[in-house]
Amino acid sequence: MGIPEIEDAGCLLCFGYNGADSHPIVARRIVRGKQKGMKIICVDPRVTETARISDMHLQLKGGSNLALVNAMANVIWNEGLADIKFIEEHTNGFDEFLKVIEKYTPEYAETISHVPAEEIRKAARLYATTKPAMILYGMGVCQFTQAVDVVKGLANLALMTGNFGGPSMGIGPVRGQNNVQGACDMGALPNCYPGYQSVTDPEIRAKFEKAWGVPLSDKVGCAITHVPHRVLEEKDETKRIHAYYIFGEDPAQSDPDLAEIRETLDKCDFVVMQDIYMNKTGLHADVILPSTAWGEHDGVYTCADRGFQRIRKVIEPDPGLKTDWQIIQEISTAMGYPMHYENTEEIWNEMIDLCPSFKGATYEKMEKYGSVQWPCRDKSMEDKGTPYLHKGGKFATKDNRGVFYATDWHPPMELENDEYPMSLSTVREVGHYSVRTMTGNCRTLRNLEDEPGWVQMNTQDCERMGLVKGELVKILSKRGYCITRCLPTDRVKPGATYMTYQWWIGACNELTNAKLDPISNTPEYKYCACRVEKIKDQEWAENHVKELYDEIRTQMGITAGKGDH
Amino acid sequence: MALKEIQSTCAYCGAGCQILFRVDEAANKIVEAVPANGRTNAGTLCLKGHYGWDYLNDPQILTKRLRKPMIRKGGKKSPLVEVSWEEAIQYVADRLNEIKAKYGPDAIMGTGSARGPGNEANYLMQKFMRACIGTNNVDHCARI
Amino acid sequence: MIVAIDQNLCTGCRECAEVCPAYAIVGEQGKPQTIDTSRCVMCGQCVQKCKSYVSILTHGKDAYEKVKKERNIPDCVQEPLFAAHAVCNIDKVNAALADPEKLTMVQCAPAVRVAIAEEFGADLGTLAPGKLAAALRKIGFDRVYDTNFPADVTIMEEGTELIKRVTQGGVLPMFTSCCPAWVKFMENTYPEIKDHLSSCKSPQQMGGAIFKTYGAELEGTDGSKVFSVSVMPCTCKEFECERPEMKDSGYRDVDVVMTTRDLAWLIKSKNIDWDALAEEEFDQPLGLYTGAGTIFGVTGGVMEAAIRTGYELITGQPIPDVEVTAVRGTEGFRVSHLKVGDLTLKVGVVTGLKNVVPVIEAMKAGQLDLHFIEVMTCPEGCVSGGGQPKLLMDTDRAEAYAARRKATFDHDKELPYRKSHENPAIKKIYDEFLKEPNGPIAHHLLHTKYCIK
Amino acid sequence: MNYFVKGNPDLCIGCRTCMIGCVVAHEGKHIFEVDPDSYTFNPRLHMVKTAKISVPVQCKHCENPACMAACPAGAIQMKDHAVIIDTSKCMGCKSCMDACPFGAIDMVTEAGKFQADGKERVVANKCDLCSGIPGGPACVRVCPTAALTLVKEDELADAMEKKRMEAARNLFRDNQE
Amino acid sequence: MKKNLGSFVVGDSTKCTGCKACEVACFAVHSRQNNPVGKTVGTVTVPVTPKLYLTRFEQGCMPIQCKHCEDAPCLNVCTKGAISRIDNQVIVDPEKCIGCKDCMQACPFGAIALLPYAKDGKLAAQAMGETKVFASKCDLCAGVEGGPACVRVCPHQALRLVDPEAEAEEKKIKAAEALLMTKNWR
Repeated sequence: MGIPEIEDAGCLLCFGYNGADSHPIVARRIVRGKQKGMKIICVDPRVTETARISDMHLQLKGGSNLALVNAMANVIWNEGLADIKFIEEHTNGFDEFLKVIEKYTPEYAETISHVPAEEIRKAARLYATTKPAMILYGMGVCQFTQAVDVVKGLANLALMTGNFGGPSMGIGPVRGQNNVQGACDMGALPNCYPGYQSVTDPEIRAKFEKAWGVPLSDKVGCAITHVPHRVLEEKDETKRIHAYYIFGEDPAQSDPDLAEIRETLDKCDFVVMQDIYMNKTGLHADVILPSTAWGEHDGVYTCADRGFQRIRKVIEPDPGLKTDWQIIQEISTAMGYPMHYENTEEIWNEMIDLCPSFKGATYEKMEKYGSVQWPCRDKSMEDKGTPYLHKGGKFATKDNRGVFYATDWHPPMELENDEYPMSLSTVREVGHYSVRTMTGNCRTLRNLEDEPGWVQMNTQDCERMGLVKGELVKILSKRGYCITRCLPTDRVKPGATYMTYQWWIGACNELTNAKLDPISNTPEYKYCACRVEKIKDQEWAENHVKELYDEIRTQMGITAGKGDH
Repeated sequence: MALKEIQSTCAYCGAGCQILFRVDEAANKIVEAVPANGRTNAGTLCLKGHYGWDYLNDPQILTKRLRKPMIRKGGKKSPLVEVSWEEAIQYVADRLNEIKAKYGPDAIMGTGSARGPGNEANYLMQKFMRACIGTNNVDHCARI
Repeated sequence: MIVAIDQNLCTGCRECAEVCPAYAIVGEQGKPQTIDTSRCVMCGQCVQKCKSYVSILTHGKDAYEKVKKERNIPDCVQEPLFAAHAVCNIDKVNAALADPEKLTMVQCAPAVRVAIAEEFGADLGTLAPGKLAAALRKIGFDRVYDTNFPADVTIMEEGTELIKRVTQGGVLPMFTSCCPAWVKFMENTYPEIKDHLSSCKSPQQMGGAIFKTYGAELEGTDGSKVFSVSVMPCTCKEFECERPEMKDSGYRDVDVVMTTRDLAWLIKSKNIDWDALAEEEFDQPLGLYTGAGTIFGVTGGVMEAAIRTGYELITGQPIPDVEVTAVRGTEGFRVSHLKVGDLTLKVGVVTGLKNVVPVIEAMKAGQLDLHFIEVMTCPEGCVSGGGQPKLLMDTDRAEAYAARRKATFDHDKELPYRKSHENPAIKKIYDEFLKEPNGPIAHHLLHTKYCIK
Repeated sequence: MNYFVKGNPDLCIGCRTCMIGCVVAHEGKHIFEVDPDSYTFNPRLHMVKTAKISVPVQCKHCENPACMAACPAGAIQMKDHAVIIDTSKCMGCKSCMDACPFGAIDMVTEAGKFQADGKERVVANKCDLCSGIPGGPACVRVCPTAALTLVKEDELADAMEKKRMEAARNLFRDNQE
Repeated sequence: MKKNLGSFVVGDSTKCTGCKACEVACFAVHSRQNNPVGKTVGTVTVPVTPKLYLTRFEQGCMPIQCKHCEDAPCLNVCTKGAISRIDNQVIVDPEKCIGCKDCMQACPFGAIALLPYAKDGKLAAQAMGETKVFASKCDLCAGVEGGPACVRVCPHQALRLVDPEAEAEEKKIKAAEALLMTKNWR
């Protein structure tokens, strides 16, 4: 489904997704939907903006997603609210699914999620009986070790209520980075070529070998989150990662367990960083290649609802810079695999011809229609793309039937304990993007929020610890610590803490756990155990933060003294 | 002063908002960003869309804009030294070839970028990793 | 007037009216207030409260010296002066001290020794009987006696009176009579209950009567030569000594009263360095006192002292615990039942004059079953008296009272004798002079009548 | 009547675009080119977030402003349907801040203006309804969810009239029954 | 949050009776800082010099004192540098003050008075034996334990210590809650 359709849903199940902070313009659709009478069920451990205007807010305990999802399915089935016709005509695996969800009674889920059983029932009824019903989910689902299971669990809800194949229904992941969808579309994935074509499928591989003129590996590659392991712990020299070409990313800030990442970068024989700004990763790189930034080059992004849209050069870049594709092209050529593209459109045209689902999405169409949502299979101007998937209950499986998958809930990998009695989850800061190399260099966004960021804590916890708003606190996990400011708020539950991840000093990824979802390889950013400590000498702490900031900025090539904080 | 208007897609989240930039071409500077009537944003922008472009003016707040290729010529922990593009490209190519020769293509990992570079650069990166290096070791930070 | 409000200084805030137990302060809010002398009991709590000081800004540069002169305050004094104030009799004391014909005898109330050091910068509630005696001697008093001694006499007299009333069917309950403001209040407001008051004079007046009789005898002279001065924490004591009937020694029992604050001024005016004073003893025998006499300074003290002696007089046995904590405390009205042999003695303690009204009303309604009631006008007894050192900040009041109370009890603990009847000087005066409690001599000199018009 | 900008907590998503919009409108677009420390970031409205609400709070441009009455310097005046502070007259005494019942006034440093002891001047800061800025209140213009409205005399009067009519109709219906 | 603004004390004429307990307390705590003043009146040897001033006006009375202005006219006007901002509060150094009265004229509240300066229990003298005077104004009881004495001693809570930032924050929340109630104004 598309972003504009959100506001026309009858019911929105907003699950682990805080649009107001991550995608304000998507949140706008939710607000508009509410004004139009859309029912909102918000599942989030915090009182988010969506929760605030929701009809039902299930303020679950962090790490209990799957239990709640399964319980909703349990209620829908047991109360006879399932769309049996849709299940019979369009899906497989329902009976196996029922066996798993049988034990997830609302009462059982209540013990795990701390959401009252009756609330779960009401939510399930509201979702199942209001049409069309849409599900949006975000990192509150994905950044758990049980991420894929929960996504499938949400899909189960949509399948069993027949909420697929029409406008304003289905399930929608709202991705974090602007072009995650694009990077995936383009095959920046260890298991897929562009257009989600499997590297292990010999037919497909043959197609790409032919197009690219070289034999290709049939082995699924290494996931980015496995890199530390493959550098630090791999004993076999031939299997170890020896070179790391990092392009437009800052793992030394964005990845979990930063201490481990720094060690990885230092132990890796050769690290190339290609970026626009000096960043934390650059401190460990052997080579730094400067590229043009957004606003200085052309191209295409894919937005969260599969819409291809043009980006354009707005200003002329510094003449000393090259675009990313030019740099890659030159290295490739120098390594003996020549590439000679003149512009992005040439690259694009090569790509779409290799990807059936993208084939019709030409630059011409993007210019004309603004946005083309894939699948767009035909280059004729009549094929304007696909606003929503699975039309008519047809799924992208061999028999066109949707599949139920159910899994049992398990707790997060690291739970609160005596030493670290609170939980920590990472969240977004609305005014900053990713590791903030861009937004942190934007004057007014920097003015609005700056180092060392905030830790959101329940007001009762703060009172108990004698903490007031703005006070600097030390926050620790068994992997590390950082300093940040305390933000007492009644939007979060006692015992839980929330931090945004873009700060250098309040760097919550010093604390986070690098345990991964076994399928998506996503780290468990949303749950680890931590402890908050009061800092007695606030004056010292303020100076310390200032010194640290100046020190890091100096490392980043900025003369100290600029940018008050 | 005539301002040139250029529309582009916002780089700050998956909402894909359309922004109309007013540019002072002579000064090569953005003057302002106004919401355009995109499919998803319908003439609205959030704070990042409205005000998230002035890093292009390199205000020297947080980090230095990279303008020259740099190499740690003395190995790890040695200072970065500015070099020419030719030298940088050749150096990277040589080192990668050397590692590939010594340990095989799977000893090299590359990333795509879910951020500013765009789809074409991602396509080229994975093509480079797969066709030039010969590995499927390519991934990106989708999960953050 | 013993207690007065300066019309030029009063801002009309009426804070004093809040603390006046007799509703004697009249006037419009924001206008200078006056004291209705027909109601005033001269307790001096208004003096303690008033913060309307002579100000350079409001009253001009010369106002301060003018006010000081008007009030007969020694020149050397530079402390703030306030609208509500008490009479200062230092000039009369100085005149007597200068008169070679006069034998000056001074007595000090128990509460003076726990407060006066404060006026010289010591901590609140510093206990200083030794320095007090030394200072008085240095000022030139011929005999430095102590009100604590007549307080012990009071216990002998009042205790005996109580036992008589209880055992022989007298008017009960009996009220103490040592607080002159309470006596004045009773006479003003409840003359019908006058027979409930003990006929005993206050310790000050007993002291004065003894000084001019027995005291004079000890010196081989007669009462006409004796000039009797008392130093009191109380502004009303001046009124008491001026009562026309208080002349049973044949002379005015007490000639002049100074408050604790007046004494501090006098010490300063004599250039006596308080800090340098070595501790000295009070003169014998009329300065020998017990812990019982000492605790007269706090609320419940008279009651406790009376029980210490009364218990032994009734039962013939030593009291099991000399510290009768049941009657201690600072609440406005406290009731205790005490086993004294076969008798259950029911006693009450009132502190803060406003609290006596419901007690009297209950008694008049026949709803009060008590034998003996102590009444003190000031908030926590004499340690909080109207003539005590005045606090600059009322927020220190609770601390000051608590410290002075504690010092009083500490002093009680450290004294060799803690029961009035065990005081050797008491035994001596009854042997040599008074003969027996409530006997004819005692009755003549030490007892009085109320509501004499 | 003075106009005012009113936030609707049902529409607000707490993103604070309005706060930056306010600063940019008042400081001028040149702030994107100058030294980042040469201007001050002083939004004239502030986001309030509790479990129940997200909404920016700003001056209500009272008809009988307590701030104006409290100002000893005559620095607060009514002009163009707004209550406006003349910061050149302000001496930062905080009387207005104390007087305002909405917390709509804060004290901010003025970049580049100094006191005798070398510290930057600190003056009162509050919404001026973008007085003199083309297009009217910037917060209203930039809000992505249209959560802010500029309320003028007519709108308020119309709304009240509509409500009175509705009340009258209801009473009429009651009377008939 | 680190405080950025100076706090101040304000009086409430609806509660004030004009008793001057605030003035006496103010004098008491401050005179202790360089004079041997104890807790009782008798320990005082110097004139009462308060830093706030009980003021009568047509409708009543209340103490008036310094607002600790952020762009303080008194500080700006002082040529001797005798007025400075310490920990957000505007403070006069009596040793540096020469009594030029400029600050008194600059202050729009009348919060400053010319009063004798006493030290070590005596009035400080200057050349020709004249008493030294200085600009006496509220310093918010800097260095005094327990905070402003005037607030503590007022028998009617007619004085309030204002932390303007904290109060504004609270008021903002109330104002936001009001918006919740008026959201359907149309």
